[in-house]
Amino acid sequence: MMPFAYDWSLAGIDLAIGLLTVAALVSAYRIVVGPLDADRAVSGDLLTFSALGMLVLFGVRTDNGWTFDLVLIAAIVAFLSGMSLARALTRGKR
Amino acid sequence: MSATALGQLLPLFIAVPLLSAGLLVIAGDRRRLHRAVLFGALGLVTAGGLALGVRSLDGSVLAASLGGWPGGIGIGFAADMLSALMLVLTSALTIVGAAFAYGSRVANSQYFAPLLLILIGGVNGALLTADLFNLFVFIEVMLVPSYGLYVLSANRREPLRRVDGARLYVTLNLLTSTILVVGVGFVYGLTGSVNLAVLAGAAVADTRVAVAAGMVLFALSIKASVVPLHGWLSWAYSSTSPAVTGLFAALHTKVAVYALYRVYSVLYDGDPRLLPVLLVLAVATLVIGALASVGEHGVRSILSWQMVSGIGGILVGLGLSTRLGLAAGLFYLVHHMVAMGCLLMATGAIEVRYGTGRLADVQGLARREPLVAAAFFVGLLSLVGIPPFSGFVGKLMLVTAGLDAGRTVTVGLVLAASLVSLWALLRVWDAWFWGEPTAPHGHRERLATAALPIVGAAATAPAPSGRGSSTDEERTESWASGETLGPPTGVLPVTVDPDEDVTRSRIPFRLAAPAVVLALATLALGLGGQALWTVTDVAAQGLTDPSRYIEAVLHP
Amino acid sequence: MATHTHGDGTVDLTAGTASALSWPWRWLVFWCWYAWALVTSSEAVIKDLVTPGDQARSGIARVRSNCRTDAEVTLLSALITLTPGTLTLGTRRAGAVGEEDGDPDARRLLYVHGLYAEDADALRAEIHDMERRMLHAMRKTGVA
Amino acid sequence: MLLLSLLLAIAAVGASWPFARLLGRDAGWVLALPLLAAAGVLVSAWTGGVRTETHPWIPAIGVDLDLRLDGLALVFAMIVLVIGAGILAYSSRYLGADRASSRPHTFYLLMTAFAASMLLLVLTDNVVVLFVAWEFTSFASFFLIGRSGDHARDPAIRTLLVTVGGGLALLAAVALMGVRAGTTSLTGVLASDIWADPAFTTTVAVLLAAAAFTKSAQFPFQAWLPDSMVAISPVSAYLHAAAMVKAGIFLLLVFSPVLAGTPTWSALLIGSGLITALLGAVSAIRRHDLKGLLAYSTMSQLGLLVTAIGIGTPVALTAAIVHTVAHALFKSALFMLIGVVDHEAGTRDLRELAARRVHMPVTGTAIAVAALSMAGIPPLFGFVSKEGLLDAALHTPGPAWLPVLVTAGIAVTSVFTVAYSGRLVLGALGVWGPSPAGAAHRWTADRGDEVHEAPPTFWGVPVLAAAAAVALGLMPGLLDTPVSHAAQAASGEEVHAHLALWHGVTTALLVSAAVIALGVLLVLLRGPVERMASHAGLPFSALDVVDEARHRLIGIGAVVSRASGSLAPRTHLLIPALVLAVLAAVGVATVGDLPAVVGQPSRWHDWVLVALVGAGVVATIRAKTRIAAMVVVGVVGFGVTLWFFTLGAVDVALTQLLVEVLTVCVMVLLLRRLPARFSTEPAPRKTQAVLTATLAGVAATVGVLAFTGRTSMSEIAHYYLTHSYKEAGGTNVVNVILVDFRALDTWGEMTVLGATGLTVAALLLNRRPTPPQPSAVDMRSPLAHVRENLVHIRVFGRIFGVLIILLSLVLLLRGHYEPGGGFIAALVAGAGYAMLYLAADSDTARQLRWPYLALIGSGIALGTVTGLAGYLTGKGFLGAAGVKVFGYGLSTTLAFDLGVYLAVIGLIVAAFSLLGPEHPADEGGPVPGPDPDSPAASEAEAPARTTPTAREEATR
Amino acid sequence: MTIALTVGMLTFGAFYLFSKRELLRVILGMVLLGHAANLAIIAAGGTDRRALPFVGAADVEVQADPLPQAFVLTAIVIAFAITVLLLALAVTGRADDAVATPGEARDPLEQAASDARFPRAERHAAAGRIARGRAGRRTGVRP
Amino acid sequence: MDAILTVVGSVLVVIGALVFVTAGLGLVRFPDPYTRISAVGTAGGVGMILIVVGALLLAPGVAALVKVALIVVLQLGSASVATMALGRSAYLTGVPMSPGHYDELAEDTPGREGGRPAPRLPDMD
Ligand code: NA
Ligand code: NA
Repeated sequence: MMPFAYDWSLAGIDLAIGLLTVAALVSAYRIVVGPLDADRAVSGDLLTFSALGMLVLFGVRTDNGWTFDLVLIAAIVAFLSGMSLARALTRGKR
Repeated sequence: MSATALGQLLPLFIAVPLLSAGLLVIAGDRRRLHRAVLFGALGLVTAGGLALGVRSLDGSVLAASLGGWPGGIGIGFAADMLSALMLVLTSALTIVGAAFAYGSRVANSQYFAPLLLILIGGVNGALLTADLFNLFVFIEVMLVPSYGLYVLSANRREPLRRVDGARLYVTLNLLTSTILVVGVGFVYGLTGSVNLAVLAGAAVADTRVAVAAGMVLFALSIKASVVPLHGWLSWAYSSTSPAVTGLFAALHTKVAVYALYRVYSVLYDGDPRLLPVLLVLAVATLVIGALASVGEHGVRSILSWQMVSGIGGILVGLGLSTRLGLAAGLFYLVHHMVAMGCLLMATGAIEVRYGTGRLADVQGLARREPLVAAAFFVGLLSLVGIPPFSGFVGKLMLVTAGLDAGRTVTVGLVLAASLVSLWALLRVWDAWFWGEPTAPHGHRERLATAALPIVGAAATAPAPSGRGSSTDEERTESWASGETLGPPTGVLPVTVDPDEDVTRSRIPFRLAAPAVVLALATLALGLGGQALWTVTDVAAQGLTDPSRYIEAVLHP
Repeated sequence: MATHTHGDGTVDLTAGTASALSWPWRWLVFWCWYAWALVTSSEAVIKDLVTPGDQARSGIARVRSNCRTDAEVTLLSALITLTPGTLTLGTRRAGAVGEEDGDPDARRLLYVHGLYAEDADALRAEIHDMERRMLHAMRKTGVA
Repeated sequence: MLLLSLLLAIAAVGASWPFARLLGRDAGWVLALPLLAAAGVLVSAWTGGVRTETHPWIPAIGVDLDLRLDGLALVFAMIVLVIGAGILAYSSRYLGADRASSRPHTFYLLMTAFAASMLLLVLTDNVVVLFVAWEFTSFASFFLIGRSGDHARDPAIRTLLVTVGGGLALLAAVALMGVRAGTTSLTGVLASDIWADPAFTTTVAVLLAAAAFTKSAQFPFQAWLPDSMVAISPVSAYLHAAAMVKAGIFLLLVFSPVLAGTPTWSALLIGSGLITALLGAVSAIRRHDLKGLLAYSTMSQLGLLVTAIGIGTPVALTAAIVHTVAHALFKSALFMLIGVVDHEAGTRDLRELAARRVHMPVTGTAIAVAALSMAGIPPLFGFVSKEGLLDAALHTPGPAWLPVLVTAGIAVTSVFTVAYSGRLVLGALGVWGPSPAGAAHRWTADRGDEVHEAPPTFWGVPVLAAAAAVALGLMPGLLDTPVSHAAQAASGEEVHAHLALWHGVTTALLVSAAVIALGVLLVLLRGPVERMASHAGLPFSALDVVDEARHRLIGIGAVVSRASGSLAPRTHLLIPALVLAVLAAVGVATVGDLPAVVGQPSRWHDWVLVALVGAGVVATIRAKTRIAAMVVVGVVGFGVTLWFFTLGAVDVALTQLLVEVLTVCVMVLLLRRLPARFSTEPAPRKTQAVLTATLAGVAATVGVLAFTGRTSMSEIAHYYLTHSYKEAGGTNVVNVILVDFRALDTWGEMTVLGATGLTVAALLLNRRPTPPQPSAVDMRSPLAHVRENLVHIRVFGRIFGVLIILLSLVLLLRGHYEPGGGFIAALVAGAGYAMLYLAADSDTARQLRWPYLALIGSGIALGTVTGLAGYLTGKGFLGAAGVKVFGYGLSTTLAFDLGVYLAVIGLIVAAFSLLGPEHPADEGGPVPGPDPDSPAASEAEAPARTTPTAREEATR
Repeated sequence: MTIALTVGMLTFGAFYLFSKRELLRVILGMVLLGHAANLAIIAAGGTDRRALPFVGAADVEVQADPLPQAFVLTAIVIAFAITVLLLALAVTGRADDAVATPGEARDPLEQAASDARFPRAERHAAAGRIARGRAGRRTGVRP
Repeated sequence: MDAILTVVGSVLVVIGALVFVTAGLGLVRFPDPYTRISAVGTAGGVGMILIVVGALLLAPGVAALVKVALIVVLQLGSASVATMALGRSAYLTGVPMSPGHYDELAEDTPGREGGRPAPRLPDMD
């Protein structure tokens, strides 16, 4: 085991990741219990956004130079997924 | 041209069909053009394969590392006698199968020729690549157009079973491909390469590699329908159109078997420790296929099981892994492709023109369709190993190789299975070909219940718009409720004339010709067994001693 | 022209007279205001969430919007939605309730879901306030 | 010379069909000639010794047309050819004159083919070719029986199954001998030293005996012979008396030199032979059908032959050969003569014949002569051969009781032989027993009472054969030379046979006398004997056994087939899980210590992702509605994207993200056609599923733990990382691998995408998807107005559209250096298309009609052309090269990437365009189009299968 | 460990879904299995080195293995294509996207299909023949 | 300077994450889908941009600044548009509102003037 040496400059990020995880798990819970498909869809939305947030934070944490490129594209497509979920509720009715 | 330069031409086996396919897609629905390009490209591939075969007779191997990268860095391509043999066979059989498809009008779709060309491009790639991951890719290139061909036969006039079959076929193959690619990934994780030549013998040197590559063998076994992963084939293959079954029979399982031979030869270096397992599985496949074949009532189900059984026979050669055994297995492979094609196209011609694939629905065809009957019987004789057809030489050599290796139980089961297979095929002969010619039995009931409007419409196009009763759902329901209706072979409806002369042939020559050609081919391969044996022996030599293959791939 | 307020709280806005030069300034001011609005409305939501019981008095109000272009109505809807406690459900183009939909010249109606407004009129007023600020910032000459 | 003889026989085969077409049944006369000529050639070729010839066929595996003529072959060849010729001649009158019903062409084809096969069988000196000929005879017989009509189908199949089964035993024996002896030459095999190994010898003995027993109808394979009597008389006369059944005898004789005296061989042959002889004889005296009687008689006589071969002494083998000749003569004569009677009288039933006045002086006499020869009455040839058999039996080597037993067996058989011979003669003459009144009445009414003699052209041949029995009986010495040589070949010892009617008063003669006396007594007491015999008999017939086996096999087959699952994917998908588990277990058991883990493969924040994915998986398997399932699978996809991202696979993460979202978008298109909720499963099934899934999951975990993370960076990875920029000019190593190092993979992948587009189009343009389920949307609501309520996305979409196009282009161009490339760029463009779709007013809006087929086709073509351009660079296919365009460096890989781009977009557009709207075929109303496979379709040129709009759309 | 667990969970979910009747669930199972496979392949390149495989982005020794990434990229896109096809198949056919196994009588269509493969009448006839045994057999000699 | 950016950035991402947690809390605590949708819309828009901007401060750069600016605009727009679409779908498919003090949309819906929410459909839960 390596000696425990924590980089405190990452504390905010790690805390945020933890909070996002909580939000994600709560959303997952709501997806399972429903009770309506609308609840599931909106929880899916929150889970997607949480994952997106984690993507940003993981990217910064691992010093990934392409984080914002990814987030930029993700922002576009996550929107499509949300729109699609909305359309799924109406069974494709526009 | 130098060997290196020639080796660089190997990708043309893929490029020619794929470029043709791409251009045909752009060209759109121009049937004559499609047909000409399809047969032209297939002819080119066959000719190239033959040239490759002639060049490989001395055991030499052509190879290339693609993109001009050093061997082991770029994707390796290599063609030895085994590859050449398979190239010629698959493309030649595809020509015959395509001819049948055009005869049976499955090929009317503008998607047919491009899909078939892509399929053959994938087949050629799988046969030529010396790279495990690239093998996965080319298997996918084979599979996806196959799905397309499968669904081509599932148009709205066909029963739901076509779609069910497609679902099974696609899901199973997707699972299999996933297992395959993970196996390849693990092999890379352990060895740091996916190049067959670099991996030569790796599975013998490291048990972990053997297990990881076992996933590759496992996936290939599903594709080849080896017991206990055999169940899907008879369901999937009997649920599409006869033409497509004919094409698949020649291409898919056989390419999987090729890959099994290749991977086992190179990666496992013919490791004797695994041979008992292989042999048990091969024999189990052989026997179970034969047994199940007897229990069926639909001709294509019977033949599909025969396909399974044949795979077992081919793999017995691998399970022996002696030079004699491998040569015998390969000979059997060639034979089985031809004989099976003959049977499928003979029965397919009947299915297409008589509208049923059930044993009970047709009879007296020996007199009514003597040409097709003769072709069928030749196929039957060949498949069960009766001289002077190719199956005889195949079975003889398999038995000889088995005895040579001291595997008497295997030999006994091989022989017993062929008797069972004979019984299975005799049932078809008995039910369909003997007796007095009559109109197809199941047909009148079908007419009476549901299909009448379709028949009428087919005869007098353009049809009225209110063809509601011909939807799949309704037809399927009527089919489901009617006790006498046959399984949805999907070739209904056939026009029925109450005053039909039941002694007049219904099958036009163009539809019978493919079966006849293959019947002649199996005869030629039996009588000319010398030539084929020479070829398979060279191929087997390349498998027992893959050093030239490895050397060529590493230093093209 | 003066701002006309209907009985149900609906507000009719008219073209403003602000200088085009002040446009960036108005723009900035609006966003600051909106940021602050987010904070205050969040407070209400959080308070509701962390305290036991349910303080919500949710409902859907019809808002006769003063937005003239698709872009304006989209922005307004988005701002409403981003604000905690309110949500735009949809729009409709009609002179009044019961009129035929789809008259291209007719004003848009927004249907807004609100969480903490006392009644529909209160919610309408809240939205109109935001709308006025937004249009004032977005239009070159503002609104009156 | 020998080949010439064979070729003559084959010429007869070739000539049969045209001649029969030309001459009808009379072709028999002509076709007899080449057979006789072949016989003549053989006789003239025979020098008294052994003559061999070799003609290559498949020398590589030792299968050649080696021919060999020795005494044994000569005797059998004569039987085959001379009797064959006679039967062909006889057939020309037996067959009906009406060609349509008698179909002489198939008959003569099969008969001559059969003769040629038999000739090959006896002449070949190659064990493999022996097997080949053996199988030919089986199949010729199958067709000859089967062509007799519907009632013959079962017997033909049974016969074939039994004889082919025997053939397989022969094949096994042949292969075994070939492998052991290292040669397939019959001479070589017989001369090799492999027979010193008792185990081997026993195995081969059993296999050969099994083969011969099936062919010669020996117990327990005797059933097919009487069964096959449904064939017409010439067929029975030839195949089931003279030729095919003799193939087994020939086989036994050929291998006698090496197997005679082997205990197994003797026991099998003597045991089975005696049982068959008795069984056949006893059955024969019960038959009312004279042909049936002859069938059982044949069985019985063959039993005697097998017994004699089993005795194995030179004397016994000589006797067997002589009796073979005798049997061939009298039995073929009898079959033909009974055929004549049947032909003239319309019946072969001795009870019906008894009610008639049979006036057939020549035929009757010939029947009597032949039957008496069969009964072994002097001075006919049958007596000579019977004497030989008894003599051989009396000198059976082995324990003292054996000669007694064998002799007794042969004697008892012979008593019954006399009895059934008498029955045959009396029956054929119409003087057997009391006449059943009903039968008499029927026949009198139908055909008249009298049975007249047939023309000489009809009875000529059988009468000749019967006459031969007399002639040879009086002058048996004629056969001394050939029989001696034959016996020499069969015994491997020098034999000098002296055939004679009178050998003095020997034990055999005494036994013979007693046999004849008892036999005559049985004939005299025929009434009580028949009553007794009708009660005796086995509780089941061998046919039942064969049939039961056949049908049980169907049952077993159905069970095996059913065990293969169903069209439902689930059974087929779950078996692999179990195999994976087995593979993992094998791995755990066989792989020893693992190398150490390299570095630190897990980081603490990975656990966040484990939790995320785990939650997603749990939610997925618990999802009860389709929307829920779709949502959570999307969530899992995001989790996996994060995984890729943290592992440094940014291109992969990007691709995964885009694919995930596009999958969800496509899924939404079809959810409306499916019910909202999933079905529920019974609990046991759930448990089973959990169990299977757990096995698979554990196997996967074990696999990853064992196979990954335990090696340092591979050489090739190092090469790629260090050479990407230097050699391929790109800094995004993954992209360089995709478009350069391993461009072939990408080329294939692009093709896969294109082919999928074609497949989806082929499916959805040809088949109506299930109609959308009723929507729950409240259409009266103001929110239901599409145009007004899509205002937000429309406005937003305008901004997005521009951005997405820019982004897509940037990603395409920069792929070689930064995250991006053809796939990612195209997926982004696909997302743009998805957005267009979502923002459009209708599913078929103008802006959604992109020419997906053209995109796909040009993608594949462009990729391939780029590959071909590699040849110009000298690097070969897919070799990359930089091109200067307006001073700007452009690589061919960019063109390749563009091909990828087009194919991917093509697929995405195809999916949306085809899945989105109602079925394209529905738009323009139903378009019937004939069935593609139907004959009607082939008459009229098939009209468009899809609506013009759908097709235009697809190809535009 | 973390990645192995993730792969295991995904595989579990996949095979659990394979046991379901609905094709959609099977497809979702395939999606999960695809994730598992891709992660496993990435893992095969090692998860210790996680730096981006871009030339010059980091020290070569700590860069992630680019080859498995390329493999996975290919695999993802292929799997996406086939998923789209499967989705198309899911709505082409039965309204309920399930295919029942023969043992489940609840799906009349499938029952009919399986009966057609093993027609009841023929099964009974065959069974009868076996049961009757010798009673029904002819000697084969023409009467 | 770096330290300040780090602190401010950390604070921003934590606040952003707290917005998410609030939305999560809303998912659990709010009584009906409309309120839940409202909460999530805020998180997706505001929460996300807080995190992204915070992240920019933690890893500053010019190119990153441009990208973040784009992200902020796009995210605000996309989150709100998607949320509105969800709310509309929910209402159209008759998702009930609870407790529902006023509903002028129902008043405007012919046949639903009583303001009662549409009946729940059997396959919706
Ligand atoms: Na296959
Ligand atoms: Na809100």
